[in-house]
Amino acid sequence: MQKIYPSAESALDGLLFDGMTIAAGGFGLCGIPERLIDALVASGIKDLTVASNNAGIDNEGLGKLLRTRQIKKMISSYVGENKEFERQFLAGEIEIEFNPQGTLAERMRAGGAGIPGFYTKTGVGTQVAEGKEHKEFDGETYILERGIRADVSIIKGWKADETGNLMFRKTTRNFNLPAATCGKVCIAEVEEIVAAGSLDPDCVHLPSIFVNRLIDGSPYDKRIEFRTVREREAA
Amino acid sequence: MQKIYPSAESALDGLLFDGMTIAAGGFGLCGIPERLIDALVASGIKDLTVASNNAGIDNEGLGKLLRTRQIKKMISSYVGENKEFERQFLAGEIEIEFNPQGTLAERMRAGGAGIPGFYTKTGVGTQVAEGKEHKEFDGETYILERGIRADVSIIKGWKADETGNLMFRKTTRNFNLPAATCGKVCIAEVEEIVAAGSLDPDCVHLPSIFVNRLIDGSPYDKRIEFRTVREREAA
Amino acid sequence: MATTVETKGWTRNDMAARAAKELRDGYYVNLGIGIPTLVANNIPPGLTVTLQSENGMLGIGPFPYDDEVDPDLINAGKQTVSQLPQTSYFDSATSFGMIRGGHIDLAVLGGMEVSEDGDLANWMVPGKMIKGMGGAMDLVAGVKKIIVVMEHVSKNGAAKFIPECTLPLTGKNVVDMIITDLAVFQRPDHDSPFKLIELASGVTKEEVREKTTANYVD
Amino acid sequence: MATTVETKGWTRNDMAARAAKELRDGYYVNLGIGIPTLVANNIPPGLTVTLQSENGMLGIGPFPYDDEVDPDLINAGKQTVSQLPQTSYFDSATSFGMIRGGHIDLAVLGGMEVSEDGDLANWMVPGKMIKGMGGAMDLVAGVKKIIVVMEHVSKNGAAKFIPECTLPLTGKNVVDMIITDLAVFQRPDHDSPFKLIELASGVTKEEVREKTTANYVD
Repeated sequence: MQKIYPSAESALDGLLFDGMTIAAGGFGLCGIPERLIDALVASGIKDLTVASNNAGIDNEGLGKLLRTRQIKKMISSYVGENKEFERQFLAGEIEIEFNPQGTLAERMRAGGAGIPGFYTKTGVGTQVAEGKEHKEFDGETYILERGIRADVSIIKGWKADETGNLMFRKTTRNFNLPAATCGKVCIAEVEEIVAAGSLDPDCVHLPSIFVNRLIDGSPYDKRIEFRTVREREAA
Repeated sequence: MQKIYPSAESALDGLLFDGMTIAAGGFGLCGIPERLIDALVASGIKDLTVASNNAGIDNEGLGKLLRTRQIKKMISSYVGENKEFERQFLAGEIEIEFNPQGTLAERMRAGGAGIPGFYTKTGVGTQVAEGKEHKEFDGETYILERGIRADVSIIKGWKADETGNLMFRKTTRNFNLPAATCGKVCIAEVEEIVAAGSLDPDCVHLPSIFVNRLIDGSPYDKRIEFRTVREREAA
Repeated sequence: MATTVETKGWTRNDMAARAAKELRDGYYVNLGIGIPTLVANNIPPGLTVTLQSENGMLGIGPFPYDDEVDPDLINAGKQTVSQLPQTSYFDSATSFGMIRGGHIDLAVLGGMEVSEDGDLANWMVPGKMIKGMGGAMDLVAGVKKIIVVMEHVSKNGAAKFIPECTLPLTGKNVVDMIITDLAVFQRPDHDSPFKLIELASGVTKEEVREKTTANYVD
Repeated sequence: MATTVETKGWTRNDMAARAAKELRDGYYVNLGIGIPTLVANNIPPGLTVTLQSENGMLGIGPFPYDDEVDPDLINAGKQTVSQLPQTSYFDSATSFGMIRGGHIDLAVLGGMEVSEDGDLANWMVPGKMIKGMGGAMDLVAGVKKIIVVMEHVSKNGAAKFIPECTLPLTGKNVVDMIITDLAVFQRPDHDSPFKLIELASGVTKEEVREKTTANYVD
């Protein structure tokens, strides 16, 4: 059983269709599956529904798929810093379903864990609650949110072994882990593929069962959205 | 803010009351919080409701709290291999709420994550579903299960740093992680307390926010329920 | 274990070997206690099959050598096991997320009764001490394909593949395949009846029919 | 920043410093973007306070030195940050489990409007481009104590602590304390009215009353 594919294009082979739903990992530009996004752009697939916390920025990340108008609908918590999205949104060319960030993460995890719905206090009394089932538990009101299942998940990891066990680095774990679990097929791009047994089995973040296809996407030229630094104190 | 306590007794100080609910980690005898169970026995507290996958075996693990009749009710998935439990159960001296193992784990995680209820297919059409709300999602029937919140969680870890970041070893992670999150106060016993910065921040299983009190319970003489081995092939 | 010429039907290991024929390359599999455990010894050569243990492990290795026994490393049957290069560990909530979420390809479980509609009873007998269902209800609800391996009749000779279960259910309409010491029954989906697709050595269709009260297709 | 003698009321940093007085030893805290971020520079000495970033980090360190910037290490505002000895990383579902589950002791957030019943509006203005609520709704729903730090009046001079919010809500009945450039309001629980508990330097009760349309207790 070979999970390793030679390229992002080959890893997407046979999985794409117009109108499909894709769950994408990443937070801002941190830990986004760049190679797979580029391959989706090249594939020409259209009318995508994309569940992703953000929508990239102009010409970076999912911003590339926005520019080519391949996305019909976004399910996101925050889409700022994106002029092209703003233009399409104000022109009524794209649909957006805003989810509170934690609700979106939990919806992905739930979808991956066979939970079609869960109750949360988040959003009660706000626009987010409109049209949703309300229910009382122990005297408090909660709303029902649905699990998300995607046709394909695209994620970015740090290292994976050849069987698909995967680790993330620092804050890149973000939505990559829940997104990975909610796809019928999950494709992971990583910076390095190592031999089975090279990762500490106690430190695997995403067990191999959740990774169906794997590519080495290196080298990466990682972008930073807001580069903030401090001065070194004078010696 | 000092999380480290000198003993299991001191770590339980001020938290105990008759009739309280305790969530306990461990699977069988693997990764059970032995020191804290011993301290609960010594405390004399009674009428406990204990959420734990198993009930220990005779004179080991929660079996000790059963022997002293301090437990009023167990919420468990499997209570075999325990003669004293069987005796109390058949005599009507103890109550048991059987939960499917995955439902129990998810109920703990949900309780810890602010989710008062979730839907699952597990148990639909069985005794487990009786009296529970049924709901259809996309043509399939699911039942509503409730999150569990405990007054105190007791768990067993491998290493923790002095701020409470904690790692488990191999299959001891089991119910210890979800149980830790669902307690109003979580007490962890570990085999070693190390300096902050000693654990790889990418490999922390239980972030310090979930660990309120910490003890070094070493040395441990770990028990095995079923010792199964194979023969070495002749050279 | 080889069957002797006199033996009619399959041994426990034969049944496990038959179940192992359902494995496919790349499968993630959960094996129950008893006969299902023997499936691990019968994985066809050349197939990569990863065994899941619902307490929180993927990639279960064989029992350890005597000097390598580790109390921190057990399977869902609480037996000591060993680790493989592809092993990973996780918590029980994540483990049952895999199971409930449909990520496990196949589970092989024991059974007390299976109904013709695919209901399974394998966790309790009223009047006897109830030990609990463990992870069985989660497995039958979530795993893509469920194979039940059981003796064709009980010790008293009563049929176990029956019109309707008499014991409390583990799951309703969940079984895809039944492997007994006499035969194999299968159905393509949960709306179809079971079909007798294979007979154990020396067993006739008539004998299976006689020892089965469930309706099925020949 | 020191206030000059002419300045009436608090600077942005004064407001952050006032919020920092609410920190207690051992607190886990989430700080919003803008003035709340400045709270990190005002943590009273001797207190151990751990900052959470909702994208998946506990123990946020200061901005990195120029040669230590790491694109894989950012806060919820997408700014590069650094790691501390007590740092741990996790995924976003776990992160919001902490938040929703009530494990965070305190969140300090910005606000556009707060109602006298503790409703908060801080995520959208109808007619303007909507960027999204990010994690704000989760924070106000789950964190034990919510402090809103905002200017007392808008640029047009309109009150922001008002009887009822006019903007779409972030959360209903969620705010515990309001810190403005003029005053501090607090309530002991979500059934009680807010009480004016502190005035900024040079500010009178009358001025606060004049610039506030919400009902509160003096």
